[in-house]
Amino acid sequence: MRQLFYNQALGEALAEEMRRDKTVTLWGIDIGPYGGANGVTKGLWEEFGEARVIDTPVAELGYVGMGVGAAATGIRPVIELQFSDWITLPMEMIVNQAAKMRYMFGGILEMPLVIRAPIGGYLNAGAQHSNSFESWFAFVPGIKVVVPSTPYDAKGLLKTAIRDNNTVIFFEHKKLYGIKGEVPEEEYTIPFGEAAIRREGKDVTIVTYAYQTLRTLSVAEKLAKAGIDAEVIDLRTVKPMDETRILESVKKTHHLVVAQEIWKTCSVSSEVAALVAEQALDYLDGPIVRVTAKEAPVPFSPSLEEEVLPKEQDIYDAVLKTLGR
Amino acid sequence: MRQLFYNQALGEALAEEMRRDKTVTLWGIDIGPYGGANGVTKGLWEEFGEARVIDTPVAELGYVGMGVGAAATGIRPVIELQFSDWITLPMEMIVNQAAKMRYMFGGILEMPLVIRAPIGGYLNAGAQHSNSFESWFAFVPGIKVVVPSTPYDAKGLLKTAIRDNNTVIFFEHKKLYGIKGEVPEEEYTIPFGEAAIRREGKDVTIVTYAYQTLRTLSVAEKLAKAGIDAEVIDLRTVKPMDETRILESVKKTHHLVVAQEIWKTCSVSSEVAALVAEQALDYLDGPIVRVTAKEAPVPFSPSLEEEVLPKEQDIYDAVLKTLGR
Amino acid sequence: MNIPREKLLMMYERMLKIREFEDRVRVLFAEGELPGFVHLYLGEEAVAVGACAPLNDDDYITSTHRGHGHIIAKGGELDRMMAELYGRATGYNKGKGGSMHIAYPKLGILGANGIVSAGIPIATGAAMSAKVRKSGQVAVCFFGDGASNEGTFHESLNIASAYSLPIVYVCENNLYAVSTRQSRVRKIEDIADRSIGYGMPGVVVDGNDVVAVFEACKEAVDRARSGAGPTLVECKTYRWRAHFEGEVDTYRPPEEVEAWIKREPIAPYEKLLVQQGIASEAELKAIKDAVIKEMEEAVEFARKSPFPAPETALEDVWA
Amino acid sequence: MNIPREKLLMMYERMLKIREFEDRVRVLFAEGELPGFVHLYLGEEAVAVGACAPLNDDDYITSTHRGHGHIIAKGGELDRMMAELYGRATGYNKGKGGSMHIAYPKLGILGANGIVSAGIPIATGAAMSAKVRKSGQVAVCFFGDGASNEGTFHESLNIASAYSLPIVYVCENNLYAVSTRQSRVRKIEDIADRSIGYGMPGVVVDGNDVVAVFEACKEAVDRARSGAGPTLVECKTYRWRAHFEGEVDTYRPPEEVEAWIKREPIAPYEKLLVQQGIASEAELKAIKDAVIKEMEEAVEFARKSPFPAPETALEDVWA
Ligand SMILES: Cc1ncc(C[n+]2csc(CCOP(=O)(O)OP(=O)(O)O)c2C)c(N)n1
Ligand SMILES: Cc1ncc(C[n+]2csc(CCOP(=O)(O)OP(=O)(O)O)c2C)c(N)n1
Ligand SMILES: [Mg+2]
Ligand SMILES: [Mg+2]
Repeated sequence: MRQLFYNQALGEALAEEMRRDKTVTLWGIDIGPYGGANGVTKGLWEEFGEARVIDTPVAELGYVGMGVGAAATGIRPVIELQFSDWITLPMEMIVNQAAKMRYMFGGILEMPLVIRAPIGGYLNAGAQHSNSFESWFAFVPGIKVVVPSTPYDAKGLLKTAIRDNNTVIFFEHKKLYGIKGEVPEEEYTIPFGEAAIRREGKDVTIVTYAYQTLRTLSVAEKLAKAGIDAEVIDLRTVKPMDETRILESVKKTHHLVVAQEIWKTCSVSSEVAALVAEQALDYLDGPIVRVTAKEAPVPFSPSLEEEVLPKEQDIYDAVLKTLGR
Repeated sequence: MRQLFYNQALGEALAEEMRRDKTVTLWGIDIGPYGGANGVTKGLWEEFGEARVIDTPVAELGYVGMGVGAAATGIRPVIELQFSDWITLPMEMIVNQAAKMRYMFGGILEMPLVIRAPIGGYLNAGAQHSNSFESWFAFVPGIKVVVPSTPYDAKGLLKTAIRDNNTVIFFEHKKLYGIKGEVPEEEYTIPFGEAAIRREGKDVTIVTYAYQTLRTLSVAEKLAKAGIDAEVIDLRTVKPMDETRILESVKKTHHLVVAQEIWKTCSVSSEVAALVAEQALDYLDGPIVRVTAKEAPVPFSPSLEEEVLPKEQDIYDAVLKTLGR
Repeated sequence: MNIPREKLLMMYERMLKIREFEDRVRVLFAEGELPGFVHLYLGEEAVAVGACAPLNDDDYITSTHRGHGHIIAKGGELDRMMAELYGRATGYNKGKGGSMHIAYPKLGILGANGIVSAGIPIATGAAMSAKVRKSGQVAVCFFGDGASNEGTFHESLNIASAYSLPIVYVCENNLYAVSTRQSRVRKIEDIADRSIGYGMPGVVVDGNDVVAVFEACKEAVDRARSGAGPTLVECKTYRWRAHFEGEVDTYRPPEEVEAWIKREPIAPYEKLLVQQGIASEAELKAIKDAVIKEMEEAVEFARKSPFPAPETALEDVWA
Repeated sequence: MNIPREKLLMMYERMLKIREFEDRVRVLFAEGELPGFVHLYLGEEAVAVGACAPLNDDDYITSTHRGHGHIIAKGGELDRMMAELYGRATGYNKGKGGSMHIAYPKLGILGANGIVSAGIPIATGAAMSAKVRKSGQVAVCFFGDGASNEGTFHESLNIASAYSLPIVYVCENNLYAVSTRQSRVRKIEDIADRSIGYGMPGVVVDGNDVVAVFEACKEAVDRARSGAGPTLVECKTYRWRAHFEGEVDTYRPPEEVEAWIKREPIAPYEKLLVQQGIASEAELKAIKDAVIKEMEEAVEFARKSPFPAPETALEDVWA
């Protein structure tokens, strides 16, 4: 099958949806002729013109807020943030406005708003360019949170996001833009809330997402060599979360590890652990073990970043720990 | 002992610390002659003058950011937000700046910044005046999160917060401002990270905080009548979290309920559940049960708000559920 | 005064409706009939009405915490509004919104807002949407003097100007944000001067003169609709009541309040209509009587309406 | 030109230091010696140096993602800066910060910043702190043309003006924010005009003329220190390099880049110093040689320095 880079797959999703639906409109910083900081919007300005591919000033609260108003009035804005780190700036517009407007107003308007934002570390980019805030948005009713790990998923989930009438925060891991994967020529979408079982296994369930999926799969191979058969679940969307697949897997393997890149407290890893502790406690034959970043901002120096962000070895050790080995 | 209202206790903490340390400076909207939206700063402008009790324009990002710069340069700002709902606006300054500056800069400056903000619902105040975002801040390294439930704690914890050289987000539940409680005349502070066991019990541990503490205690009385002896743990600070007391209690009671006012996903309740699932799984004799708001913005109409926010009965039922009754 | 008679009478009627509605809310709130809290628009009627009068039904507005006036000015029905304030299922927003969150997109009303200044980028987005869809719609964005100190104001006005969006920013300068007199937190007298920083026209008008507001806004709306871009219109006005009902207003000199109440917008407009032969006193009285009757019915409607059923609490979160 | 000789030579030396440092960083980065990414200040040397020259050691600055120049201008040592860029334990920030997060409070340097416009309220806070402590310190806040479209700019300048804070806002208008020519996202030519909206003076200067920058900033700093409040100083300048090293700059006309490189700030200043008899060519050469030597040593220092020990990774999070 045809191979595409992750960023190309995203660009293709945008182009297809823009052709399909004239109300799909993009804005963000440098997404026009420049093609976006990560090349996702390359060629779109040329094809769709500056009325639908709009370069904005550096004003995140303003242009995300503009997205809220536009989404409420018949446009499907897909907004790019250059890095998700400064999603801190438009939080108000996302959390108190976009997420709540349909509900507060008794269901009389829709909010087909997509915000795309790169997450993640392992790039020596320092404390303000390595964040991942998916947990914050998962917390808020009215927001869906997407975290694709493959070019195939990136495309299919972005198309779903654009067609969704809810606020969707679409997080793209920077380490993934440059990876290649199979993407069919034919049109497809991927439903939200369906995790992918990336590897079937019977000894332990490892729930993960985004870039950690790749790392976890590599660990699973190593585990296999040590005779441990790990099941790897890639959440794909952390909200909605595929509770069914997680619970089924844990009921089969009786052991749970959650591997996530960023900090532990009140995070996706907490939620997965809590879910299982609530609904499948009796099936567990070992403690739940979480692999996360250590409790520090992501440092710049390679020797320190390596220490703060989770290592593959951490995942490996976590599996041994829950298995009591 | 002397009785004070919760808001008076807070005001007294501010006054005492301002007298003790000339660098303690307050700013926020309407905190001067007006005395603050909840009366906490009443009398302080008169005592300390407008150089230390500063009315700001409606510009949350700006005046919280001003707090970051001031805290880094020898001032101890204590900033009031009128409602925590719009802490969405200064998120950038709290999360990427205040929380990280000491670390990013290799420890060469301090960040003695306190942000006070009212949380909570049960007031028919609608979706944008009933939020509680403590989980977001607990997620971020470098931030401490305080959630006092009594006038005594409010005073003692606020004094600790002001003396702390870290960023502290101090959440005051609106339903508590008007409650009275014992507050000694003598000076005292309360260390962070020490939960209060509000009621000892042997059958079930209920971990809670802020306004839900009062409701949980009332439930515990009802449970006692049904022959169930509940231990009620009030976290007081959700970051740092008193893991020791939680684990010890669960090891004693073998059952855990977590009761919190707001939404479930990636929240404090998730973290408490995950903690126990990681470190005391073997001690549990029933599923962990979480009591939280339902998955919706907080609605205005009384008949709906009652439905979305947790009821005392929900806590009662949760206890029965974990006990298998 | 080159304004059609119908429009002039409509403006009269809507100012009256606001006045009656707000005065009734004041009483009902004091009597404990309304949950939550309310911010009244009494005294500022001419701003909302003058600014909405040039608009079509499908033009947009965004409103504020002090939103009742804007919604009535844009054509909102008193009964469904009152039902919303009562938290009833028949309210514009099924009781989920309340006073600070009334919206009715069918009339272009994109919502009152509990967050100061949050309507500014939202209105800007509606204007962008109108531009992208080439619909010819215009947005009017209401906000206060306090809100003009928020970053949203700056970002939005710059964006609207850069893209020549069809929008009019109407600043209601009532001198105070809660207790804070604006001169204490801003060095400039006229917020309209900020328009210079965005390269858009800025206008100051007497916000208690509905004709003046109308004329300034009409020009700005026409300009917006023609594709020439946004305008900032500052209306000098005053709120009669405390910031919210139940607040004790210790921060404004009583003389100041009284002076502004004397300058109220409706009576002089009434006089003008009669003097100019637009309507007789009897005709105006008929309008007033009808408004009062509508108001009575609105309260009755709200009182008789059911509370939303608890099982609807989780509806409308997701599409 | 009423500026002490020492100051004039110091300005010369610091501009050279910036030029040498940035040029070396350019090479080292291309050679793969530096982790992360870097934004160079080449071409804008006169802004940082002219604006910092009126300051005392304990006065404050906040900087940006393009921060090396500001830090050198405020007195930062090349070796500890270079070590930080190398991610070494001997860097100003123990390698935890990197290029975008160099801070050194002993010299009043409150940090470069990875978030555009985030330094603006922080500098404002430092000025508030100086005012509360009555320390007599002044803050200088550097930010770009792009940053001036952020809400922080608006909120901060209004606050600073309202309280007459001792601060100078220095906008480096290099015409672009990444690929976006500012005229595409802002209708006004001079960002200094925005000062009108805050009731503070606004000044436009040639950012490639270090004396002009110095004089404008000196006046603004004196004004700030005297308690008369803030000033907005806009410096027209240009960056020579792409937005960050490694970026392919397809968005700026090469003629434009060349024209600005021709207008570079150091050579004319050199000429001025000689012509006015401030220093001989030999004296200037001696300064230059010393800078080059210092630069060499800085690179050596950085290369030889150890990486931070992994066990220090969790230090400095909490007080
Ligand atoms: C972001 C935000 N900050 C603060 C508040 C609290 N608040 C509600 S109304 C108000 C004053 C707003 O003043 P102005 O914009 O002048 O409107 P007015 O009340 O005078 O009509 C404030 C500070 C809020 N709701 N939202
Ligand atoms: C809040 C925020 N938005 C966007 C970015 C990405 N970004 C980094 S530098 C930059 C351009 C800034 O332009 P300007 O302020 O003019 O500074 P210059 O790079 O021209 O010196 C952008 C958009 C960022 N770092 N922070
Ligand atoms: Mg006002
Ligand atoms: Mg620039």
